[in-house]
Amino acid sequence: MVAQALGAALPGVVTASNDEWVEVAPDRVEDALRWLHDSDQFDAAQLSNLTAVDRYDRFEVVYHLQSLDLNHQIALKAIVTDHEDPVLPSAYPVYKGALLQEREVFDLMGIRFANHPDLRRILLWEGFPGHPLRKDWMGMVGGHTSGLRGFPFENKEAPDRIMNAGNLVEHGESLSAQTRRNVEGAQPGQGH
Amino acid sequence: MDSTGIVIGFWVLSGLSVVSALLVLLARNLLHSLVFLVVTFLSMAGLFITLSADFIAVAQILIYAGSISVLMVFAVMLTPLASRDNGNSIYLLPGLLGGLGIAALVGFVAVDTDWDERTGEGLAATDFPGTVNAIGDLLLGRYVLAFEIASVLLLFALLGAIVLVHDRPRSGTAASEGGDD
Amino acid sequence: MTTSAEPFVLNIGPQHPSTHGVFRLRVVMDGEIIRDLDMIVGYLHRSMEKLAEERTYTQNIPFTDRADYLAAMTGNLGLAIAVERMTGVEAPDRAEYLRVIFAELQRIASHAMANGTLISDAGAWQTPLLYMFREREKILDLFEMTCGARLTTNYMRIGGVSFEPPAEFWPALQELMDEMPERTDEYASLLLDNEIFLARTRNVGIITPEDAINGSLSGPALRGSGVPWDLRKAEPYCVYDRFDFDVPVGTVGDVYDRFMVRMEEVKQSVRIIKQAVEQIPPGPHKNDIPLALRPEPGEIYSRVESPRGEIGFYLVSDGTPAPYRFHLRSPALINLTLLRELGVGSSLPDAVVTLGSIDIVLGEIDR
Amino acid sequence: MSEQPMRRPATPMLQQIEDRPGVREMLLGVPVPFKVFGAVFGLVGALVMAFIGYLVVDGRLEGEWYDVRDLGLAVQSLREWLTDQGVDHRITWIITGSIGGIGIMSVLGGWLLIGSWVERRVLAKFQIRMGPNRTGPFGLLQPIADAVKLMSKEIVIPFGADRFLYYIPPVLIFVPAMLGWAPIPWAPNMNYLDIDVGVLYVIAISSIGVLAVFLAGWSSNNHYSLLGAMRTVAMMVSYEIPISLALLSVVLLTGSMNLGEIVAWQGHYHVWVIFLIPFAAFAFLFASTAEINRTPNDIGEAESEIVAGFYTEYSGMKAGLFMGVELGHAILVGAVMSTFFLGGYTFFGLEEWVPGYLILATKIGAVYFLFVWLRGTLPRFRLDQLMGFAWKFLIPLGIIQAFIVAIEASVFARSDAPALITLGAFGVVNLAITVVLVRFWADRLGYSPAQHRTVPTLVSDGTLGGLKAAQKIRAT
Repeated sequence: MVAQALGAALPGVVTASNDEWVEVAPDRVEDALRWLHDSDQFDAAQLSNLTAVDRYDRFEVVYHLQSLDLNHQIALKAIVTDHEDPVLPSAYPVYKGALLQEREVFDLMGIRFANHPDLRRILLWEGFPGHPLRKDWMGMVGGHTSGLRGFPFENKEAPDRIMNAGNLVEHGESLSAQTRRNVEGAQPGQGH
Repeated sequence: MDSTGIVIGFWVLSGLSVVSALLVLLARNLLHSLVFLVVTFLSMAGLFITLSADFIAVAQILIYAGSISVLMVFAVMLTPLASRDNGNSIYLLPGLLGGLGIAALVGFVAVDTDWDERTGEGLAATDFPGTVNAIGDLLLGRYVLAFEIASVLLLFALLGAIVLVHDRPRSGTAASEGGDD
Repeated sequence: MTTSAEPFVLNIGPQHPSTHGVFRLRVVMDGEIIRDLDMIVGYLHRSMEKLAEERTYTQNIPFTDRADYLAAMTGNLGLAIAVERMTGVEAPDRAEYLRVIFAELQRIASHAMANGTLISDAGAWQTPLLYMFREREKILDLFEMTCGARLTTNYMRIGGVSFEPPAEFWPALQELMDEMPERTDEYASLLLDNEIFLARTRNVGIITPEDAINGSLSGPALRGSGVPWDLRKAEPYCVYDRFDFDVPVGTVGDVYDRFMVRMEEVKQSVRIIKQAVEQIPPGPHKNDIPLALRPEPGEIYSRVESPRGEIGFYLVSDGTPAPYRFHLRSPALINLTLLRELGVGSSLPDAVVTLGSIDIVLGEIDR
Repeated sequence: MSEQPMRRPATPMLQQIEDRPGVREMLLGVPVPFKVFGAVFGLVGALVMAFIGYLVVDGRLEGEWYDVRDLGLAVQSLREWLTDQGVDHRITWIITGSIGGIGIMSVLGGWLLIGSWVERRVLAKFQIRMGPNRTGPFGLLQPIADAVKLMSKEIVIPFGADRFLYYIPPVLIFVPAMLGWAPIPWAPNMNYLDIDVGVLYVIAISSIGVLAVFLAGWSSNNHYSLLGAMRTVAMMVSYEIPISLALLSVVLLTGSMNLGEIVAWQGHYHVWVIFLIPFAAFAFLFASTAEINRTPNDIGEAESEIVAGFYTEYSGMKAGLFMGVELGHAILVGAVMSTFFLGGYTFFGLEEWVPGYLILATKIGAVYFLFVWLRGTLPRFRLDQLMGFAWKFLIPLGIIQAFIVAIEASVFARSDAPALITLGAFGVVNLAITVVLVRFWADRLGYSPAQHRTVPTLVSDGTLGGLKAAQKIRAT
């Protein structure tokens, strides 16, 4: 619905969409945000969250907008294909709330936001090498990349092992069972 | 001036006041000068005490050491680069001449005054139980006109100061304006 | 008076009594007036979001303790709910009630801390802070009874909570809830009629509702400006829709309003807890969930109302046991968006009080 | 389920505190020799007290050198005895002067030690915590331990500090705190510096402290220090005027600038000045909290804003001196306040029986307790609020009050009516005028308490939302 309305109002802005999010053209992010912010139908008054995801070859910058009066959320995505020097228009002219969030994304992901009034590093110090939330940041020895492929000590033969039953206490009794026994009479309603 | 203690006190205090007054001139740092100035004021107050002029002594501490020096502190604080050299001021020569002139005046008055306790006017009359009563009587009796004129002058000075700083538009929020300007 | 040749730069922090942690304000002063203000954070940055990419979802729960260390329960809850929504795991009914009880207890504790330090910032020599700490101490005792930790509770789990509260928990909770109205009235009588406190907080640090919404503020900072927005009402998680409670909003948006909103929220939290204790059903406190928790590839943005505002988790899964991207939307950081606008032009004591009223937690700002 | 509700789990520390013996147990646990000694000591002491009481009742102590109610008599007798022995009068003067000086200084030192313990304990009671209770019985040795710790700490001199000026303030700031005690009368003859300009002396001495504060702030090469010094100096200069006006009222009424005579006046008419001129007493108390940097006016060292103000950069015993002098100032203000407004060493005739210096010490303790109470209770004002309060409120009302008191003093000097009636009428009139003036002035300054208090609006499910909902709530 958002995608249709947005596409109708601003032709060429929406590049893809599904039930969860709308993907907008990166150079027209500000237009899209402004239209959503000003429209009575969507009333995206607040930029709830702004962050970015590194997809190795591209960056997805995610905007979660919300309308407080209408109580709904809109997720917008802008995909920046230049992985070396990603640039995107800033959301600050529309949402003041982007001020620190864009600084954070710049700091940790290295995406530059044009027109941002004060684009400096925020969490790390000036001169920090690279942008640590990028997946290729400081490539590790042995070709290790970030992420976890499998569980440590995972038993592939018995995949239905239960997570919470494993906490064994001294006497070989599972802790949850022990607590359950301890509090048998103490269920509220009858406990006090 | 017959007591040895008083004489010793007089010489110590006068030496202190002369030395610190010289240090006011010679100190390279404006703040140091100020500190020595306060020492001068305090030793002057001590000199007054040796003369049994307790009111003048306390007034000296109150007004000069306590208030005038704070005024100067504010002046220094509002001066950029307060710790700069104060030796090469353009007022060096006029200041020197003015100081010499005042010294000459004081010397002339000192020489010209009849210091004899028996013939000096007003001095013999009091037995130095304290000078407050005498000063009070004189201020509100014989010199009441001068006293009142001085009070009115000071009141006008106060009002003038208030008028000068009042209603000056400031760029900041007037609500949270500090009082130290 | 344009006498100062060089700017008078004051570094407030990183070690300073009223920055509530390693927060640094670099202000340019003109007498008592702040002419420019820059905030410098990151002294506590631990790169949580990067570390989280190497850990399973369950292993990431302790990070949320360390983010907002004054409200660990709501941080835990936010992540647990996010992962549950992502994987379709459900928590048993009793666990949802326990979650509500503990989240609201945490809210009381956190608001006590926030308001106490705010009054300390206003210059009361720690007395109100220590009075506020009475209740906080008892709440932390309750936490300790239940999960063994006081600050970094690590209590909420995916599919439930980690421990059932012990037998002595319920009478202690009941006792605390019974004395809370008396205590809040005591604070009201101690503080709210104090002329000095009123003079220091009324019409100081005013945030208009327009600015508050546009600046992405949330929590008491937003409600203090008069915007009636609370995620517990707007999109009820856990079982908040089963309770009867109100959302307090301020009128002017000044420091005093934010303070009062927190005071009132404490009362509402007590209301919620009382109802929850009455309604809580017997049953298991957690569901058994598979150890190998591998969410389907996809993403979710899930948020809950922490004492500081909207704490959100943006999780991206690629089908592996660890999140591909883990983002914590930090309300404390984003509430600072308007700090420069509020601070410039105000006097130093006002700025300190304003900062205190925003209620920052450096662990969450820096992550 | 346990039968009785469990107590909250005690930490080892709490358990240890709970297990500590109470006063009764501690007394019972004292070894027998000490018990015997204590009993004998107490018995002898009681007998001595009874004997002194008998002497007082009998009137035999009147004017004798062993009159314990007035230690000044003993010193006077010593001087006379020495003169009779043919000792040079300068040596006599030095000996008797040293006795008084050492006496005052040791009293001050004792006050400093006990006062810091009292402050911490009382504050702890206000703040529902324990306070120092580890060093010695009830933590009484804590101040000594603190002093030893401070003395053993390194003294750091900040880079770029003006060394010459940096060393002066901790010493200089002690000067007024010590000298200020000289003119305080402890009993009719216990008056170390019996001068006619006592009031001026007190004001003059207190104005020296400004300089020390300023030098400390300036020489530290720290912006916090400088800011604190500027604030303190600005405030001290402003609040000296209300203090002077308040003391002027007292001087006008009692007709003397001699502190001994002011107290004697209050003792003679059996009335305290605070009952006659309540506004002056309030103005003095408030202004002196500003003058000595105590809550609610401690903006010069506001720890939530400028860390420790003018002595931020001082460490070790230098900082300790500043902290000690803060306490010393509080006690000195208590003494001055007691002397001017609370009848000094008199207590409606009780001074005939109890030594006057004990009465004065009690009053000082009471005023000091008031300071601690304020510190434990009140937040801090802002600089502009304080300045406004001094210049717009205290000073104009102080001038008006001084005028009224001047008229009353001349009426009092000329009237033949009994002093009790005249003074009672003055007290009532002054109180009424104060109340009316304060209300009127507060209204003129735009103060009205009603517009202050607001409570949050409670919103239930229906009106949640954003800006529109906010506007709707505001409209209602």
